[in-house]
Amino acid sequence: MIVPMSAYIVLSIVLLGLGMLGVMRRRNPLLLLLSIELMLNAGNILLIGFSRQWNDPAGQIFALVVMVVAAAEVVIGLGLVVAVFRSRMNLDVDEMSSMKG
Amino acid sequence: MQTTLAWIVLVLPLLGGITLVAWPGEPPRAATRLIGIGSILIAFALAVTIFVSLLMNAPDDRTFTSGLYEWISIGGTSLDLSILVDPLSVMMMLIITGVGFLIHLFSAEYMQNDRDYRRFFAEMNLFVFSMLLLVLAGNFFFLIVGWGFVGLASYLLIGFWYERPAAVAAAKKAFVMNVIGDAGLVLGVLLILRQLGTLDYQQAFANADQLGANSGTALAVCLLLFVGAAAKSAQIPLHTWLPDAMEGPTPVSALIHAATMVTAGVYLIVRCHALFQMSELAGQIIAVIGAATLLMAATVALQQVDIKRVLAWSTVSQIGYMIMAAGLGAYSAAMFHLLMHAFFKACLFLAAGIVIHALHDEQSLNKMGGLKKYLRVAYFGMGMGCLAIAGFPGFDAFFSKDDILATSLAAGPVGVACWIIGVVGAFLTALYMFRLLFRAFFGPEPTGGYAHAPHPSKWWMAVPVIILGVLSFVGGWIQVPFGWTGISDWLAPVLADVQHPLEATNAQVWLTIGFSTAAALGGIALAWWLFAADPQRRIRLAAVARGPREVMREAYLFDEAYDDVFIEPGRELGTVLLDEVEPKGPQGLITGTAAVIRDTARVVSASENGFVRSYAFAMIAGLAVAGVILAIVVAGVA
Amino acid sequence: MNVVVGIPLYVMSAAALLAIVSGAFSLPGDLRRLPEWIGLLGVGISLLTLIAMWDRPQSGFEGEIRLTHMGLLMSGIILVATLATIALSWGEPAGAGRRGEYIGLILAAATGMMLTVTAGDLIVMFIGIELLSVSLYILCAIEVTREQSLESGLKYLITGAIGTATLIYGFALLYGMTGSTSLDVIGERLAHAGPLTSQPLLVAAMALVAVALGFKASAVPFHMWTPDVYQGAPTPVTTFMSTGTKAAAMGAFLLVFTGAAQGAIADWRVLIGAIAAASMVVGNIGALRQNSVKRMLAWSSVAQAGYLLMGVAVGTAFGAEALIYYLIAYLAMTLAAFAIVILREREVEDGDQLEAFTGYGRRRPWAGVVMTLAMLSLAGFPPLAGFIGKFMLFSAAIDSDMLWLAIVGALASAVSVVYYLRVSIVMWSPEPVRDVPERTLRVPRAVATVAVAGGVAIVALAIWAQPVIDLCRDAGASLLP
Amino acid sequence: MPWVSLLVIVPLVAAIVLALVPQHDRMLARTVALAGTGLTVAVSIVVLVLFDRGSGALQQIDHVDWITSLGISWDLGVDGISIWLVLLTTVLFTLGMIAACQHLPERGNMFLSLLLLSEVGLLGLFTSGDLVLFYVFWEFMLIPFAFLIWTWGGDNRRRAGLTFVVYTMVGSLIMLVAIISTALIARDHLGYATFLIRDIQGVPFSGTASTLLFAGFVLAFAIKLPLWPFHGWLPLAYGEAPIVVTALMAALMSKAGVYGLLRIGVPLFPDGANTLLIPIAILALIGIVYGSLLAWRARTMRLLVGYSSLAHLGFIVLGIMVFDQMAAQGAVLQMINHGVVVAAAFTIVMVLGRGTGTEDMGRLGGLAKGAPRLAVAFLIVTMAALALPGSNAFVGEFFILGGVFRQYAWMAVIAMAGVIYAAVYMLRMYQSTMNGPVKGVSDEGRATELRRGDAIVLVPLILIMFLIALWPRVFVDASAKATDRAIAPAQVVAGRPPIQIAPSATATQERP
Repeated sequence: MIVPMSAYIVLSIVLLGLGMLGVMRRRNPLLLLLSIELMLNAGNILLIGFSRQWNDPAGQIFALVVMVVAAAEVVIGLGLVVAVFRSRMNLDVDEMSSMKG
Repeated sequence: MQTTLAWIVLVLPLLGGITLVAWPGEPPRAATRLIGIGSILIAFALAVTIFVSLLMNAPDDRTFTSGLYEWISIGGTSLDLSILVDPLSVMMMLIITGVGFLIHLFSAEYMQNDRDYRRFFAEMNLFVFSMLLLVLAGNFFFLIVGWGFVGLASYLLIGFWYERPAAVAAAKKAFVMNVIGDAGLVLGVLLILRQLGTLDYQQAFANADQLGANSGTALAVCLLLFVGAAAKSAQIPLHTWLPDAMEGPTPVSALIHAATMVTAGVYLIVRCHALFQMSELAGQIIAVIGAATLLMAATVALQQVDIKRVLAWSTVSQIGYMIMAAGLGAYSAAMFHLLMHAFFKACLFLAAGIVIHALHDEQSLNKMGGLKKYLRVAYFGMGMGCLAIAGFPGFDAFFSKDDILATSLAAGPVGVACWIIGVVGAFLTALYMFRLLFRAFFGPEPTGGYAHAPHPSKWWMAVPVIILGVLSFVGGWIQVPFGWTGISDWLAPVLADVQHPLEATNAQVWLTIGFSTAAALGGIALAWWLFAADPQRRIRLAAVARGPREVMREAYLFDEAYDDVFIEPGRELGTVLLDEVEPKGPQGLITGTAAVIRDTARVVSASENGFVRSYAFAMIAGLAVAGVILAIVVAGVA
Repeated sequence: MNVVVGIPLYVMSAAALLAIVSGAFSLPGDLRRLPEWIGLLGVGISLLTLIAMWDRPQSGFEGEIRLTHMGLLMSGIILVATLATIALSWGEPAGAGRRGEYIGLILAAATGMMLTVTAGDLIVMFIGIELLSVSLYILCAIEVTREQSLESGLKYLITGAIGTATLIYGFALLYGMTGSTSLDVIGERLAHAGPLTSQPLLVAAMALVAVALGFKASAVPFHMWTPDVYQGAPTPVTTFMSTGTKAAAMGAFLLVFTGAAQGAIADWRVLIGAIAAASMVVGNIGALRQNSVKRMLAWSSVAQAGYLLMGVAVGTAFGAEALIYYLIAYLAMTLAAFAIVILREREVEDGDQLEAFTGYGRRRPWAGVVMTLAMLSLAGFPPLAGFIGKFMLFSAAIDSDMLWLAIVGALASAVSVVYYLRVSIVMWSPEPVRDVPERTLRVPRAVATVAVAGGVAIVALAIWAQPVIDLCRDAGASLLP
Repeated sequence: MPWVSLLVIVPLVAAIVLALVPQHDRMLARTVALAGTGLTVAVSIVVLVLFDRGSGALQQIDHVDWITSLGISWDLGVDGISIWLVLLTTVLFTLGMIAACQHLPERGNMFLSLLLLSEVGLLGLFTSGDLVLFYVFWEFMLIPFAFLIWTWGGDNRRRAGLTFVVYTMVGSLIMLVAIISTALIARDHLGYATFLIRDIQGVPFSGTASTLLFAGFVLAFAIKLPLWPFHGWLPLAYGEAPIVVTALMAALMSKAGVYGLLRIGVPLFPDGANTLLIPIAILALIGIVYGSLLAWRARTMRLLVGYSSLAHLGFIVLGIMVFDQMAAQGAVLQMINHGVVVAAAFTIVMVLGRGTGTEDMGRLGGLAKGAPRLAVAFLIVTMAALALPGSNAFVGEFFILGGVFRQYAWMAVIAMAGVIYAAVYMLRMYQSTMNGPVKGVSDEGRATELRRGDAIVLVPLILIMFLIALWPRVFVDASAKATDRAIAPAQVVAGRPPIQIAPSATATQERP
């Protein structure tokens, strides 16, 4: 079965939209990170889809790179969450608003 | 030669003044007198020399101009610092230095007890210089300069006693009124510059017909120049400063506000007759204003109690005659009266000065009476002056005023109207002057007598009064109807270009002599009946026509009207601008913009709320907006 | 395959690794600053290689990395920023105990920045951007014991990750619409793509890329992380972000828009112009109410991003030239300003607050002069470097018929005068200095050196502007064939 | 020698040296400051001596390329208009420096240094032949003035300084945009990038472009002047600045706007200038009346003089904008006059304020008694300020009005109101302080009497007034050619007939 390109695009847009909603609505940093993962993977789906459409490996390479980056970001993110949790015992990003204005 | 001398005449008083100002420390009074009076005396002597040397020239060779250096060259116009020596300016020069010298002499004693002796003479010298500059100026620009300087000197001298609020206010009023006149004069000159392309007298007068006879331009030029003349010569509606100017020391009043400066307007019209005769209507307007002024001032003078104010209003009235004559085109008559007026009015003021000095600065007629036995010189001066100004046959104004009135009769319907007013004015003149004389010198002493017996003056003060008193009689004989015409002859070269010289017929002259003599004698007689025959009579008649007399005493409420119409609204407007418009307008522009920016800054800061979700939202919303902008542009490009 | 082209990058990466490794050992007193020295050495060598390559611009790895004049010059700017950052970190309490990681991460971020501005391919550019981002996330939060530092790091991470996702998505669409990740090829295809009305995905791609890069550059409305992160991060890191990251983001903008998307210039210039205008206005207004100089400088950096983006919006070589000159000037001004803030922070508590600077100019006149110069230059007063830069940017805008942008910039600059000058006024105010610096040590020499060098550069870049402009002109020219 | 460049360099060097002088060594600071300004006067005199009156173009040009790729250069020179402004600047700054040195505030070396920097800005501005350089100096002078206000000003100094700077900046930055646009249009016409005024002059701008560019420039000039209604910063800045600074701002900084109008605005954009002639003239006229009324009601002497400045500058703008040779030359003369007179007026205010501790007229009176010398000087200054015929200011005013009257009589008539009001408000200032019963002081005002230190400042100013009054030709002749050149294009556009210089009327007649 050949999945049409439009399907990839629609799926990725849906994922991207879900991710966007998530980052706007969620206050738990872990769920925020998850939402971001969704957005990144929306991009990945698009990349791989286009890679297939153009029959060009660059897109897949790109997707691999993105995965690595995503992993790195999550690692740092989790590390920071842990550090914050240690000092505050709270997992609400809205609490992190000591600086504003 | 004459011009060189004229330059020296011009500069001498200035040098005297500067020397006095620059004198380190306080100069001795003798030195002050020497410098102050000496410079004027020398100037007078030189002026006489010029006069004599001009007399020796043929009549058509009595006009000289002299440029010292090219003063400016700007925008197509070049101007020398130049003077014009001709019979007219020489005549004025003689009056200024001659009468000026006598008054300086008088002041030497009059001001003896003032602590600012030096300042007085310095300022008087500055005045003489300014006045000479005014009359000698060879072009309109320096005429204006002299005009302005004279105003300054007048300001300084009116406000000489600067601790007195009244003097300060009077000085300011005089200055501002004169600046209004200056503005008119400047505009008139600028109009001449615009139409004729020159500021030089000779060129302007020679090309006067380019203004167009009886054109609107000519009318505008004349009326604008007249605004200047009216301010300086205290004509309606710019006359209100002159009575107040009496706050200055009496010699100042004599020199500036009687003999010389206030006649500058007459001089201006005569000097510029070539322009004024381009507009018949302007001449008539000026004549009517002069006539109105003379009548108005005469009635006001009737009701004044302050001896100097009587004289001040009389000055306004007399200049009204001159302006009337000048407006009608009787230039030599106007100048004749100007000269005579200088004599008798200076005489009257100086005599009044003796009285005031003797009574320790008392100026009210109510506190005077029976002074003739104390102050013989003053009595002599005042008597001669009164006879002269009233036009008693044989005295100064008899000749000069009749000259004016007779020529007026020859000047058409407007002239006749002026003649009638003039005759009425003559009657009033006699009445108010002799009222002054009788109330001060005759009758009983004021109740309670004088605290200190009035002390007679020393010769410093006496001599000028005597000389001027004599001149008040002798002077008029320079020009006698059916006899000889000294003034007209002298001024003939200047007035040679008058297109329609006014010549009174014999009948008109006789008619005038008859009526004016009758008016003068009638006035004197009425004054005698009212004020001298029975001192109680005027008190019994106090209730007669109280209302009109009150209006006259208040000088027809011009001051109040000006306050209400011009000054107060202006002050109000200024305050409103300062307190309302300024903070809301030009500064409101700033504070308003600042407020908008401040509010925006508050909004921006508030949006930066510290919540990371909001930041994410902003990014995503921004993304949407970016997409929309891009889509719109793309659609537009394609 | 030309591998020479990577030498500056190799050096930097090696230095980064070495620094991290050296930090793993507890070194004796004399070698305490080994990581810093490694960093300085690495940056120095890298800089020298860049200089050596100036006359031989080249590309390598099949065009994936391109050291054109632009790449060289932008890399140079980044390296100078790195050099200054290391100097400013000298004795900085933030990384105490973690000197190796601290310096190593700075070097890694610098490598990422260089990679970004020398990229010839979307993937390389993405790697560069991510390398710099990830390093900076950690650097922001490196003071794990200070809550604000953590908050700053986490905020940056979350918003940054959204930015990354946007970028990926944009790049993916770009790739999908053109079939290549090579900037050259993309440029060619875009030039022949015909009207974009029929290709909504390409429009979306451009919007997404503009937003993602705008995020890195702190442009409005993707700027909102900037004040919080700048304020919370250790000040040398803030300095590094506002200079290095800005340079990298601008380089990416130039490569993608002015360079690759040149063919569609009429389509995107209004968008970039609008972002620039919004940044100038909002940034300058936002800065008005700040009491922390650091936070004020953060808002100012938002505004400065707007000025810089004018150079992108015009889409010409002259625009790029102006942008790069301004970037150099901006580097000097920002370094000078932050150096003074760091100086004050080490002397007193809350040294970044405006009140802390009251009368400081009288205590340390040289610092006052440097700060005043920096503020005047940032505000665009002639004859300082910032003025020349703004002048060129305005010229570029007007020359490309974007007069409105120049006028917005002009008016926004007038507003900016208020807060920039407020710092100077406070510094020279006759009131007594609140916290007397007696209690602190002598002036840290490295920080002072950066401050003075910045101050001198602000003046020198204006007086001897022509040689620098020549460099920028070469760089701008290399962007467009 | 590059004398004109030295005009800028000498005070700059002096300013830097001053900044390095130790704070406690006030004597050294004074010496350096006075030497710096004095040397600048000497340089300006050399420039004057070398000045060629026969030419209306910029001369003694020092040209060094600065940013060739953009067409920006260091290009300084003088023409007939700037030569007098340069001289006025150097002289007034020397006098200002003398005044400042006598009552040196705390941190005097910085005060003097900033004064010198502002002199650098003004001198550079008046000699710039390059638009960008003009802008550079235009902004350069702003900063020292602002800092002088901020550091040594009155209670409201922060707001005053900030308002002043930001307001001015709005205009300046718009002008910068206009400068760039001008040069870009000129580049298309000339084929090369340049900001040299002499190169750009003659470039035909289209009507709309000309109008817009002129408007862009004029906004900056109008704010700096200030022209009504852009004077919102004036009361604050003039009121809060140290009096020496106020005097220099009023006397010199305001001339920057006029100078720009005459040197750049009108000659470069004759079409635009002609289009905006009437609107600007109306603003000037409103300014004359408005400024006069405000001066009449102002509460302090400082603001009185400040607002009177608004009116006087209205005259000058009017003189330039009617494109009449006489008016323009009069306006140039009036620039010098106003500079001298306003400086003298503020000096008087300074002396009075120092002697009595107040600048509020209502609280003073009768000081002439204890201070007769001051009264004389004050009177002379008052008369010059109200343009008494015969005073230096009258010369300028008369010929401005003469030219204006020639072109638009109604404007001259309205402007006359300003002449009359000037008498009212200046006399108010003089009389309320010097005349009447003694008030506000315990010693009849002897403390306010002119001392030698004040006289050193005031007497030269008065001498200059007399010099101009007696011999204005020297000043007008030198500037006439340059002025004519500046307004000639606009005259052509406005359809003014060329005016021939008539020979002196009495030149051939008898001279003593």
